[in-house]
Amino acid sequence: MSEPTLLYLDGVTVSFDGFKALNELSMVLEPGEMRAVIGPNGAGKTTMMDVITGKTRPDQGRIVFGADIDLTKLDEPAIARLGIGRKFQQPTVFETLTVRDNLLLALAGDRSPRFTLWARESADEHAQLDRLLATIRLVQERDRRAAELSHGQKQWLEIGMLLAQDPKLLLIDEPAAGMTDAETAETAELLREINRTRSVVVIDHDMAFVRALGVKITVLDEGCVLAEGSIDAIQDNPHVIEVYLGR
Amino acid sequence: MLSIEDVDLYYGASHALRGVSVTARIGEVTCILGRNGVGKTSLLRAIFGLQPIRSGHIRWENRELDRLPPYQRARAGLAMVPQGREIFPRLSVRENLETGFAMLPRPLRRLPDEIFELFPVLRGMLGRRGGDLSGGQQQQLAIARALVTRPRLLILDEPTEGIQPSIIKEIGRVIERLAARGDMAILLVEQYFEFARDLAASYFVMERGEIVLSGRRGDMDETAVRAHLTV
Amino acid sequence: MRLDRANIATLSCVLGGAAVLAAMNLLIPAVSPLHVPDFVIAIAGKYLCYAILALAIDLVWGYAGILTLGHAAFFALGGYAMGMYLMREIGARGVYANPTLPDFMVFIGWTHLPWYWYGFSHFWFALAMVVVVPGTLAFVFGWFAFRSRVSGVYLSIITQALTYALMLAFFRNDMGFGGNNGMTDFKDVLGFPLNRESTETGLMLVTATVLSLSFLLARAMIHSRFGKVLIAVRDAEPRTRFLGYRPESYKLVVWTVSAIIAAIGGALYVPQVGIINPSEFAPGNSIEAVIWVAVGGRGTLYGAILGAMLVNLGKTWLTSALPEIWLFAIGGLFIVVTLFLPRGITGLFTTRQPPKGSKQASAATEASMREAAR
Amino acid sequence: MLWRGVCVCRRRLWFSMLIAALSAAVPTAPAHAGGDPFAQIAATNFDIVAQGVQALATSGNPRAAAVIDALRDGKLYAWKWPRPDAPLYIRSATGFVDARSGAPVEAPAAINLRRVIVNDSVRAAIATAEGALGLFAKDPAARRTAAEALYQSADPGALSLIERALTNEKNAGVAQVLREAAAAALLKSDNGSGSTRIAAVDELATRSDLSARNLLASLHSEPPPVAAAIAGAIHDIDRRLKLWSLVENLYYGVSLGAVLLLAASGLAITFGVMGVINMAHGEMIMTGAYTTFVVQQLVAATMPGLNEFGLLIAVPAAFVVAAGLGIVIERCLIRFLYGRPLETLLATWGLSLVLQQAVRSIFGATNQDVTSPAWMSGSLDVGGLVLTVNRLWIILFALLVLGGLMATLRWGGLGRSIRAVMQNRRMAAVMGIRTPWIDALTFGLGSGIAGMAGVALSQIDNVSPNLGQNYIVDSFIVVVVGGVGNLWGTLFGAVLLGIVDKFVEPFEGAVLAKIIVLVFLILFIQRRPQGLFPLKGRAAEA
Repeated sequence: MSEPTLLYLDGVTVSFDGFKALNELSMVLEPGEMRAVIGPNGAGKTTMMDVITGKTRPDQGRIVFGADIDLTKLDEPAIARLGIGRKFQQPTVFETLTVRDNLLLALAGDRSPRFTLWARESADEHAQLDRLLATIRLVQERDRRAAELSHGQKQWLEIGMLLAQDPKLLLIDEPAAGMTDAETAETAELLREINRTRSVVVIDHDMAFVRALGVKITVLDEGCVLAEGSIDAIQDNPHVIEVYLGR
Repeated sequence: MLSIEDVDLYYGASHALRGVSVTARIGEVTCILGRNGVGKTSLLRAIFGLQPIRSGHIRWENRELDRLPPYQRARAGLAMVPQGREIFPRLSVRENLETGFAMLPRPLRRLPDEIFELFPVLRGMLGRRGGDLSGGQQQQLAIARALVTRPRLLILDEPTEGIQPSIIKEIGRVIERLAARGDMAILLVEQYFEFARDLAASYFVMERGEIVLSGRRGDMDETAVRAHLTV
Repeated sequence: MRLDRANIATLSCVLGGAAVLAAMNLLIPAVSPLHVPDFVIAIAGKYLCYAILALAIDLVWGYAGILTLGHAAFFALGGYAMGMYLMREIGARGVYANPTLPDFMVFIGWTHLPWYWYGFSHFWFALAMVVVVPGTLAFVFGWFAFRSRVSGVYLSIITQALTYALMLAFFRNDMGFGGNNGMTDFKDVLGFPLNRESTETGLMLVTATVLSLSFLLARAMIHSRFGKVLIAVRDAEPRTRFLGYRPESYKLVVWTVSAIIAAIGGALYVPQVGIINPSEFAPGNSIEAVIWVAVGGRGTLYGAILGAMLVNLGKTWLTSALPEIWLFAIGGLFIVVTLFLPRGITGLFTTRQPPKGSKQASAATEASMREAAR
Repeated sequence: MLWRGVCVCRRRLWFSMLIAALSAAVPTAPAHAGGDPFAQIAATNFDIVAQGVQALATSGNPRAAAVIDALRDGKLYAWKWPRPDAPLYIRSATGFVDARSGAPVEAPAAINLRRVIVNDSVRAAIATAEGALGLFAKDPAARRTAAEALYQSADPGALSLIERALTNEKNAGVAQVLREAAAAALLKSDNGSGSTRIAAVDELATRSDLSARNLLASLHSEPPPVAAAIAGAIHDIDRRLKLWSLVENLYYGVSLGAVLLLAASGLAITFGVMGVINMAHGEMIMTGAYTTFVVQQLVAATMPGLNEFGLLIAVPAAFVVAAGLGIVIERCLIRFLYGRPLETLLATWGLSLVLQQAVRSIFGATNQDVTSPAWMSGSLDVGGLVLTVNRLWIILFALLVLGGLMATLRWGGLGRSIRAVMQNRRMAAVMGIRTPWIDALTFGLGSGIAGMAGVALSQIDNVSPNLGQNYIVDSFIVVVVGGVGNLWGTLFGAVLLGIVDKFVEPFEGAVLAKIIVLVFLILFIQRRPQGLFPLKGRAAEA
């Protein structure tokens, strides 16, 4: 590594009873970069997210975050506290809490019961929440219960929760799935906005959406990197075309 | 024939199918093309009643399927070769085939010889556990398993996914033969363009839960279709 | 807003009701039709204790999603701690007139007090034990269970195993807790004769106060940020992990607090019913207490209190009127509530939560969505 | 166990009486009429009569038994006034027979006869005599019991008698016991050379049971060589005893395991395969037990000839009843709760209460007595341990049930469909399998198995409304420990738990054993939390 990298996957392998979901996957993410990851079914995109966030332990390989933190040694909460936020494929927000409380819980800060039992909402937190609500376009819905939001709004709320964690790196899984065209466009806009301050990794199938992001693309296939580059480069890459069109 | 009219389907709040209409005729292959996550599989789930539809109609041989549970749709003559095969891993190959017996009247509860003509390999491995077969063999088993129920509508969901070319060709031949028999409508869902093009009598292309292109094989605009399949 | 009104209503019902009953018992002469007879006071006191237990259960089940089938164990442990004090209070007035040894020990031929009975002659010590013993047990148990991520039914089953084991243990005479007869024939508490009606009324009032306080405590917890995290854990535990919370420690805290509340309820229960024996550990009791909460409506706190009151009123009435019907009734209640009243009685009037059913449904669709996305 | 002990004591008692009487008798043997015992009995002096009885008993005379019985029953007649030949007659149903020969004689004039009457001393003599006769009885079994009792009493006074019995004992088995009895008696007495005593010690060593050990242990102040022999004997007796008790514990463990297996097999289907938490499982067992009761009543009422086989008829009946009940429950209750284990748990618990109360209202709260047929009662002695026959049957039955269950799942359409549904419910539906119906049948199968378990348990447990509750917890433990959805695991878990339980019990007592097992379960689940519960599909976490 000549220059400092934010995230470095080094020959990561994960196998579920014989079948290799990730096969010697290596990838480098620069600080402040936004990366789109695409690939056919079972290419290992979601598994990649799982190993980075500590949900799954890799069989081999290292995952280095920042200078020298090996993520494979840590569990989910520890990794989350390092500043890696994850957004799931299906939006998982806390349905019975209000939009505002959802964000409040996500706000960076002490996570221990000792603290939360006595915690009072500080003016600073108050301000942060208002800012977030504005960012994710949910000011009106602030006091509605998350269950009542539309699908797209839930996706945004979840992104907002990631931002509230003030992470260095966001991992976002299929944000545009099941959204209307309008919502999709807005989501792309939102992500670019976010990317101004943080690094982002996005998984999605929707090429219109990926194109709208206009960032470097990594194509996964059968658990390892098939191609990397700008969208046009990817589209002319014979391997990619083969993977997508024929076998 | 199968006619799907203006079907909408949601997962929770997310809108997966938007007013989709498709028809498939007996004796020919109808092909549904599209990239990952555009709603192809959702459509098949809707046809088989694995996912409830919000609005629209699904008719098969002038019969409303909308309210029927999956197993009754199977009894109405539908059969599916699902994506990823979904072989019963801890059942033997024979048992996998015999699961089809449940819906058959006693006299029909035997494995049609046709199966072994189409897939000679299976005869040799009737005793092995479904889970131990290779991907290609599993795919063949899945098709054979569907044929045990003597279907009149056969639905195949990406039968070529993750399969080596030789077997893909074989599967192609099988689909042709079945179509040629003339007593069966075949609905083929594919991303693999060449494979689909060679088989399809008519085609539908999906994008973001909608049908964006459709037509008969003759008037297919290849470049347009490809555009929807490539990245 | 409505929630708050409901809570104020609950408090005023509990405290006011108790006060009125007490007044009508003490101040109105027995001849007058308005006089409340002692047995009503006794029953009311009993119900209030049950309500405390129900409250404790709702705290863990309603807000942390931990279905406990062993909370009566903590209730009974608290009861035993109090019972030990009351036994010592008897002193030489027992049948065998032994100044230090309780009758049952003399009876099984013990000559001196086992060490773990020391100190129970002091009320304050007994009180401390009421909190410490069940609290510690709950903490240790929970620490193991939650850390190894045992949850759902399996947690329920081992909580049941826990109380079952305790029951068997307390049935043994050589445990030194009176074997299957337990402890009884108490004389007085802090010098007040238990058989005097003023004492009964006093205890009832104390119980009402304790119930109100634990209600406020529980409510404070739920409405703190801690409570929000707890609800988050209940609704989507993995998600809270990715937010950097440790669900196990949150569960552990609420579990222990809940156990202590239950134990205090048990401690108040014993002097009022005048006996404590191992049958209080019976798994059936714990599960019955769960159904009180279910009937009232889980996750509302006041629903738990309401449920405990209603079900036990029904029980008292039925078991006297047509005894053999009671088990049919309670059994049927389990079924009806789980099938048709997932949110209990209070659920009929409030529109706070989506019914459990639909929560399941959405969970189901999320599951199928995961498949679809594959 | 208890009653056997009691018997032993009783025998000991009257045998020492016998010995006393005999040793009293022997010296004064020929006191009257040339020592002809018959003449003595014909005498009018009660003491002489008593001596006659004893003499006759030990004489080995074939007529002894007949005469003494006649005397006891007051059927023995003598001549009213003295006659040298002192005739004795036994009155039979038809007429009179000569006591000495047993040959019929024509009735003497009633005026000449007097009935030989007895007093207490004579009665005692008769009692003891009958005992002694045992040693000389025709039936080897009778001789054996007599000898065994003599061994137990180990009374030096009996030595001479035992010697006499030994000389004309043909049966090897009885002779062996007699030798042991002799050895015991000898060791108890102070006479006998060192070598003979050592021989006696070895004799007892070969017998090597607890009584032998106690007897040897009770010997003190023996000459060194004998003492050494005794020490050695005691040592290897102890070793054998330990071995036997080990084997015994194993057997008890296995038979308890069989019971647990029966109770758990049904749960292995409903909980293990379907992932339904059925707290009413115990009540399914209870249903089976009550079905057994009803069937037996019906059989007794309608075709008493089949009483012996009522149980066999009950097995299918119990299966059908419980299975039917199970299917109804699944259709009306469980199916609405799939994927909601906590609710299922509560609802089925409520159901169990209802079922118990229903049975209580119909049959009453008291235990119903289910009779066990002759072919299931009794016990076999194998080496040092006693196997009760009904336990053996239960072990066999449990294995049969498990085998049958496995066969059902392995072969045949239903089993295939069940496995298909459990492995991939959606795909099974696509193949046209009526998944809801399969759910009902699977649940019915599990319940039916529980019902059959009830038949077996009715043989060893009280048939009461609470029968089931005693098994529900254990059943869950077994399924959990064995690993969900794996019948071999269930078998393993059941036997393991049974054996653990039985090995802890002797040291800690039944209750503590149960507690230990429960604690073991708690730790077990926590060591291997979700890993043990790979619940498929719908039985997901709540």
